[in-house]
Amino acid sequence: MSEYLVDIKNERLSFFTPAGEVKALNDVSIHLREGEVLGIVGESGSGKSVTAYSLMGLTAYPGKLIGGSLYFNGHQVEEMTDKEMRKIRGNEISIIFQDPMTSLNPVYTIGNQIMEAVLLHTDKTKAQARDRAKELLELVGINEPEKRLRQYPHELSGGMRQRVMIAIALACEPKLLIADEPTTALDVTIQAQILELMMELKDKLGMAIIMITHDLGVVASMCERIAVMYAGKVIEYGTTEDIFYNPKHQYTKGLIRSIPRIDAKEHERLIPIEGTPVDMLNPPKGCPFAPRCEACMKICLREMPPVTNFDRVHYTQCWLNQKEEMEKGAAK
Amino acid sequence: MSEKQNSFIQVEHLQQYFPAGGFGKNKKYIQAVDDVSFTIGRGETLGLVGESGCGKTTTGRTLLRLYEPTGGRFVYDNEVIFDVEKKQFVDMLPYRKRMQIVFQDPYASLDPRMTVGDIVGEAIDVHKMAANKQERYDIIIEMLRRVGLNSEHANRYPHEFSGGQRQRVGIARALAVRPEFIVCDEPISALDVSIQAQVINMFEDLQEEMGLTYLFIAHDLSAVKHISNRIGVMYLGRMVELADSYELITRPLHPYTKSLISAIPIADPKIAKESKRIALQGDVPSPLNPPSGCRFRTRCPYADERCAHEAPVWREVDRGHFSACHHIDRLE
Amino acid sequence: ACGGGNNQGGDNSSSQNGTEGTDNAGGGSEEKILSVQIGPDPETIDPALNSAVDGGNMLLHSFECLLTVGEDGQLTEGQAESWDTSEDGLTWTFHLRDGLKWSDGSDLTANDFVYSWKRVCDPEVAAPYAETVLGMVEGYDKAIEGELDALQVKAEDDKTLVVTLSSPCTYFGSLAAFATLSPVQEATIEANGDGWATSAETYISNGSFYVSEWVPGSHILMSKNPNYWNADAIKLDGIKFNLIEDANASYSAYQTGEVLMIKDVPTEEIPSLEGNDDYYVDPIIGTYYLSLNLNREPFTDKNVRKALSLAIDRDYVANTLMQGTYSPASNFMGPGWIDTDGKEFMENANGGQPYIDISNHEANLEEAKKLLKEAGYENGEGLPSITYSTNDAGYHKVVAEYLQEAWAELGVDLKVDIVEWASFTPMRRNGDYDASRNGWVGDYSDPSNMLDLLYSTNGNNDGKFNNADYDAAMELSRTTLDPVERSTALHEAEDILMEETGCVPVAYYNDFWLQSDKITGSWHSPYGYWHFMYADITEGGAADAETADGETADEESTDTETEDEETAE
Amino acid sequence: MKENPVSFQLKLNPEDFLPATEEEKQSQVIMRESVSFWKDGGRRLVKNKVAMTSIVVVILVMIFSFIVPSFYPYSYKDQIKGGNNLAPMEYSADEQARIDAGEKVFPHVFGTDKLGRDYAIRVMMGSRISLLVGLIATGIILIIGSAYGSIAAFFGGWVDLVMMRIVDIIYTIPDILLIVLLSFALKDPLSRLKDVPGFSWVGIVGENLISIFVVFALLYWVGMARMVRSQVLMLKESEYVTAARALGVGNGKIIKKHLLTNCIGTLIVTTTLQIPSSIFTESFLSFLGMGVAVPLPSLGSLASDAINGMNTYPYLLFIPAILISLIILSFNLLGDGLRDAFDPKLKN
Amino acid sequence: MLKYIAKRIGLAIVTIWAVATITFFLMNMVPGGPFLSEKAISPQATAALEAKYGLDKPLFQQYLTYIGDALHGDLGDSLKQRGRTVMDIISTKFPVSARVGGISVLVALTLGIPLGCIAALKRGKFLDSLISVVATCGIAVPSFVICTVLLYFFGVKLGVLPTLGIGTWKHYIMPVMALSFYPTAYIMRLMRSSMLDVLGQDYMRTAKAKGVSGFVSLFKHALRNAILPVVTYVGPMLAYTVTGSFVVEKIFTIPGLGGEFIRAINGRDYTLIMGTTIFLATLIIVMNVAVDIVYKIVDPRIKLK
Ligand SMILES: Nc1ncnc2c1ncn2[C@@H]1O[C@H](COP(=O)(O)OP(=O)(O)OP(=O)(O)O)[C@@H](O)[C@H]1O
Ligand SMILES: Nc1ncnc2c1ncn2[C@@H]1O[C@H](COP(=O)(O)OP(=O)(O)OP(=O)(O)O)[C@@H](O)[C@H]1O
Ligand SMILES: [Mg+2]
Ligand SMILES: [Mg+2]
Repeated sequence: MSEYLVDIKNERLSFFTPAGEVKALNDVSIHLREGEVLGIVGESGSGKSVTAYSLMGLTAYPGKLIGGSLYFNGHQVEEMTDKEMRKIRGNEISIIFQDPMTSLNPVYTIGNQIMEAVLLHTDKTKAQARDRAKELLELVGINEPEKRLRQYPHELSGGMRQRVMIAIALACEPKLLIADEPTTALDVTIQAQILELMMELKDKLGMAIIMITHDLGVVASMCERIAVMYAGKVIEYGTTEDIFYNPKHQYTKGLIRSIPRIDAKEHERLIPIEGTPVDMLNPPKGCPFAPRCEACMKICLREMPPVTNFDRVHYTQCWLNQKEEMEKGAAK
Repeated sequence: MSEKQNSFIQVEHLQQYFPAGGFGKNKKYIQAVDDVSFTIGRGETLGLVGESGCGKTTTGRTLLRLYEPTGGRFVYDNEVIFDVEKKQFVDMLPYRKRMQIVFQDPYASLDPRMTVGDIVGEAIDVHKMAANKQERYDIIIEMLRRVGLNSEHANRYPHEFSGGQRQRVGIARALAVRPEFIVCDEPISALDVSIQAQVINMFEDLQEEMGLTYLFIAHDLSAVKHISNRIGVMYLGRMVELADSYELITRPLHPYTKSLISAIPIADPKIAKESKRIALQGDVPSPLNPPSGCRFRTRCPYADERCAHEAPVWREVDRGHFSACHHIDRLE
Repeated sequence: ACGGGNNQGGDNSSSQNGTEGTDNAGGGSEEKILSVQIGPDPETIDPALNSAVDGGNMLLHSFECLLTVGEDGQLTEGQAESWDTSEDGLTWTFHLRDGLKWSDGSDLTANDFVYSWKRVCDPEVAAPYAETVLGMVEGYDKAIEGELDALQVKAEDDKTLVVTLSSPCTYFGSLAAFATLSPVQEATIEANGDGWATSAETYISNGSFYVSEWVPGSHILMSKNPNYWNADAIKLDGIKFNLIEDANASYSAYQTGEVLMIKDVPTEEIPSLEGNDDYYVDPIIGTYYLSLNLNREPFTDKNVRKALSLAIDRDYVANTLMQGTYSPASNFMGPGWIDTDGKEFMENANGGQPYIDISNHEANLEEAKKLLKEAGYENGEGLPSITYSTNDAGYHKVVAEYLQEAWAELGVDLKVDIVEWASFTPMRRNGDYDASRNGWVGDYSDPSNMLDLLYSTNGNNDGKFNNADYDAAMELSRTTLDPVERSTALHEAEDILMEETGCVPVAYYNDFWLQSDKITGSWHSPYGYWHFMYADITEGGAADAETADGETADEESTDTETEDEETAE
Repeated sequence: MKENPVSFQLKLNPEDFLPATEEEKQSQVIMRESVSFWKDGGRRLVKNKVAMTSIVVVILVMIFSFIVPSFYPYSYKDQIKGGNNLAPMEYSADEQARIDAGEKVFPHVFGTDKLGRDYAIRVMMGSRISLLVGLIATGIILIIGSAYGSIAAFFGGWVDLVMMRIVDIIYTIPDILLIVLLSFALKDPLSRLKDVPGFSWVGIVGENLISIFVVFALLYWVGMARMVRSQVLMLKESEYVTAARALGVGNGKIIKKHLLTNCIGTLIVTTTLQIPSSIFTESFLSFLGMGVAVPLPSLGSLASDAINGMNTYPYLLFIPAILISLIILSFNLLGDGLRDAFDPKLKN
Repeated sequence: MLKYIAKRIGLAIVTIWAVATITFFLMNMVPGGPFLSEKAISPQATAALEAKYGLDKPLFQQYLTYIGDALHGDLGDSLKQRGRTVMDIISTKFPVSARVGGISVLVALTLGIPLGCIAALKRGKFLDSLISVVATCGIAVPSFVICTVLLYFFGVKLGVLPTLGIGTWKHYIMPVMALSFYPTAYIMRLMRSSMLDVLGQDYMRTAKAKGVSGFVSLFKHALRNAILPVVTYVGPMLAYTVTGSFVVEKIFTIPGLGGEFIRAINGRDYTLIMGTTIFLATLIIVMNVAVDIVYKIVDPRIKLK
């Protein structure tokens, strides 16, 4: 158990909406060691954010953990008291939220909001916290930090807000940083700067990072492991190389294929994955990706594929691999 | 594609200053957009990239008169939409159907108390595009399908969607009026790659189908390159480079463009780990108090005395390749 | 129940004393201050300006006129030790007591009366009661125009005041006891203007008490006036008039013993108070009546008026609906009015018989139906819908609702229109109504004070009763010097009024109040006044209570205002 | 993964690995039935126990005040002579005699009032009037107040300043004066209006009630207007308003569809809070000569009539007071339920 | 900001003038007059009184005179309370009302806001229901009933509190209770509702993620965002409450301005009506400006124009 900083085992989480149960997470397992960078990629709505939030005990209102267990640093998250949880939040685990526009409190200056995190978890004085806040703003590449500290979120551009969020998350040099699409609002130069900053901190502090993103470029350059999620499931998991060079799941393959490449010829058509994402209220009986899968088989529509391990790290859930195995077995 | 031949969109010396406190002579302004000129031909896509806070959104919104422009001229399909010098401003309502915008912030721009169907339907109602309820419903569903959502999503509320799904709703809303010109304000940054590809393809298809014209704002140069015919690069309220997209990527002239392109994350772990970036030094200056002369000089590795005193002129360096830098010749 | 209640009150009062420090009913060494409630903040306690009954009640304690009304209701000496009238009844001479002093210790002379009375006529002062109290004095007409010295009120010397009347006035003695004619001190008025009567410091008076503290809206504290000629007879050290406006609040204060006497009793509580020793009901000179607009159909028809009048069960109204706080009216002139022979006016009216037999409602109703039939409105058919206007205070709405029901028996469709108080009076006076509530409480006990109301040109003749015979009779009563002739004329007027049903008397006013048996030596007069000047507080034994007065007051005169005004909120 | 899940003990046929057809794939995409906003809200409301209880109470009170009186053996205006101030379930001497004679007499459940009128029926009629006044007047206030407040806030600048100064003026002018003036001014026109063709409803609703509503429409919407303004002031800065403008949505529609719906929480709360004050304002108005015509009671007037006899006849006070509280309570709780039901963010 | 305040002051003056003008003509249009009483006094006396106070002049001239005097700070003499100036009455009565009212508003705020927050936090739980029910009763029971019941219960039955006047702190308890009941309930309801809106916002999640405790996140992060409706309500409510409530003053025999105002209207004491109205208008307008400025302070997104 202590092997991992984060150990999510078979997590099931549902949102009990009046319309029915939204099975947002369906048997998700994720592990992370100290100082490791895990990328979570996947379909929008596949449960990336939900997984991350549940680790911090931030599951939104109708959501309920209905199975599995989550460990952080040896503590079982769902059994921690509110007080214990508070000590960890913002201090040992930090999060950068996806939506910077609404994630900052509109009525407080950003200085106030950054300092709050510092004051909460350290015994710094106000002045020291202020200095730290300035330092953090500089760190995330915001000019004139002194002045920015006194500004309100609505006075900043989207990118600046995102960076403020990052500054808040980094305030206490956490053990684990959950970055939920931290750079979507940033331009590439700043993005690069931020990512570099994260990596630096990782190396310096041994900070582990869960990087949730759509940007496979970011994942490629940063992460050691990648979890690919689809419809509340981790459908493929492996090292970065595994995922990029040896994807086993049809969805992963599609994903890699659909990346626009900068070196592509002019007006080369992108190859998207056709179809619409699953309705999590009525997930299909079988493999959730089946209706969009080009190689869909009859079994895919009936049964959820079992896990196929390729090596100690790399595994996937796809009938095609079973088929191959069976065929291999039959060949034998 | 040559410049004047069919300049459907003609923007000249666009300026947007936001008041930022102070009184009388001391009145301060955020120079969000300053002296930006470009044209877009019918059916063309102009990509607009640049650092966060450089005024991309402001440019887009000012064109749609969501902000009252403080300077410049905008001619749309040979009709003057506004000309600040001549104090000429038209009634926007008929143009609202022709010009649309996809908002950057997918959540904030969706009314939390309207179902997605109604959000999309609103445009249909305003411009009386449906004769009856059924037709209205059909259009809504059609729009949702186009952006990769399905009919059952029509009855859900924005907060029930993931970020990417929300963005698609925003796109569906803009498409619903079947506009000629769409300002796409980072329409894909919140999307996952597979959907990004879908959406980009969709934008392209729509363009082909309906002869749409886009002003496509994004960070992701690889995506922008895919969809745009030409790309404009902005820095701190000014346009610094504008060229054919292939040309821009392969032969960037302006030092900022160069650093941008070098920072593009490559979705290939091997290349990503090897690639070298031109790291920019220093902080992003504030648009409240932009540097004298060339605005980029504070971070430019090639900056010299001249840059501090003299603002570089916007000139056609090459056929269709515009840039504003004192050192272009030297850099080439 | 009474004893228990009182004990409880006593307990509370002592605990209250503990916290408050000063209050009533303390031990021997403590100041004896009587805490009472007779109404809210008076608008003014300037004698010349006052026109309200509660203000009058306070003036009664702070000022003393030439004459006063004693406990027996008879005129007695006040500041004057004697007075006489000339043969022709036109010259009245008052002889002042020796050594009269103001509350500030300065001397009070006949000239002070001259000043005060002329002030009443001063148009600058605009005293509301000027005409009522001095209208018969020679030179009044000129004085009221500003020529004050024309008023024939002269100080012959420091102690003799001579008043010359333009026409004889048999009841001028009563007026000399009327609070408006109290003496006021020139010095303080000249120094402080109208404001003299608004603060304790400048409020110089000559009565048994003087105002020592006035917190507007809270209380007026009066202290014993050591300079008063009869100060030795005063047992209290002070009287605290609690200016409580709300009946429930005053009742609570009474229940806790904070206040020993309250005038405003929540009317709905009366059933549980009736029979208690501390609950008093005493008549005052006034009648609650209905005005019918005689200029409008169908009230032009005497039979209709009479029918409407007879259909009212006055006993039920007064004793059940008004819970005995009123008495059923059989005449227009109720008890308390004094005939020229000194007897009750009522006793001599209609040969001693009531005009309306209130004991037999059934018969009255039959009669009413018959009369209506005679008028051509059998079972109310053909009668237009009638609107009854009233403000919403006291029992007015209850009476209105009763009338709806009672007159429905005649087939009358009665609508009730509730009107805001301040608009009600002008509306009624302008005759913008069909039928309306009305009432009058006398200023002094001469019957003309009330009968004048229906004189054709009287400003208060809201029903616009216009009867030549009636006017003639009233005219005669004013000019004649013969008491018998005057009496006959007045009775004739009432006869005509009742026969014509010029208005519909319903009930006679009473005062009802709660008074602790600790108060002794006070009395209530039919003008609606409580006299506390000679009262005392004794530690609440039942034996002491025996000597408490209150029920036996008869008559005397000062001013009054109909009580509706104060309850009009 | 260290071990294979045991689930892989299925028997697999080779056919299972045949490619699936397009139809088979599509059959997996289940379409959910479409539910409208109102239906959805209604469904949520039904699930809310407190709100449903409130509805039941409201309905019971409605039955009590609108239906029961029509077959109740007493009438709100019949005065029983000799039956004054009866305690609950007490009989007048007359009635007692009739009972003794074997007749059946319906009891006075809540006793009688001073005029000998059965109090139960008066309470019923009183709730009828109070409900009518409370709901309609509040409706008027809601409409005028929210329209006015949102327009002021939305257009901002001088429009806002001037409109809000008008609100200030209405707010500060002594209302009693205006009411008294209106009570005179409206009397005649209303009774005449009744006879004008097309306005016969005036007679049915009652001139008095209409003048009450006129007063509300003129004077008492200002609080609501301020409330709405403050909300709209905040909401109009939202991105979705910009989005709507970009679509060319008209100002009126933006106000109606985006701004007002988004302050629905405040609207519901303010509205439910307005109901009691409308009910009490009615009894205040009746004091100034603008209330319902006697002998019609309202809960407010019943309570204020009873206040002077609180020691002697406490039930005369407490029955209407409790009923008012009950009505208000259920409306408030219902309001909460509605607020939650139609607030998509707060799904329950 | 300065310009804004200057603009508001200018407008305030116009508003007060408008209120004064409308009230002036309104009160003269309403039937009745200061010198009318149930017993008609003689025409001469009425004429003398009217002459004394200038009521015999044409209405418009009276108006000009009044406004002229008022501009010089002279609000005239009370027509009914002879010998007192309107200024006198306001300056002696207002402090009393202001004290009672001010305390009540404080009580209402200190109770209403936390209760509303708690109810929102415990949404749907027992505590929420309890607070809601109690608050609703506070709203549903008219103030005259509350006052009378309080008076009866604490004053008479228990005998622990004095029933009249305003002297020691004990005197304040019942009036303050009576006066603060409704606003407390109102604030609580408003607070609960806007708090529920705010609790669902993303920045609350951010606060939680920072490790901010529930209490701090409620009172620091949520409260400020949720308090605008309360501020809106409290502004004018404060102006009204400090000028006194007629019912409460009447029942507890408090010499305050509220009773004075109603009596002035009922007695058509024209100068006093004008005086108190102008006073109230000034207060309310000041409060409204204050509220708008507080808006700006509370929520920096709001622009004052
Ligand atoms: N509060 C909620 N109520 C109901 N369903 C919810 C709620 N929050 C999330 N969901 C559902 O849970 C699923 C997972 O959502 P999540 O936000 O984790 O997606 P994501 O992978 O982060 O997507 P994106 O990349 O677009 O942010 C989605 O289907 C979403 O609809
Ligand atoms: N309404 C406004 N009032 C004042 N300043 C504004 C406003 N909108 C934008 N700005 C400022 O104008 C500048 C340009 O902002 P804009 O939103 O156009 O940037 P952007 O290029 O879209 O950045 P991003 O990529 O982060 O969205 C920023 O400095 C921002 O702070
Ligand atoms: Mg997400
Ligand atoms: Mg932008």
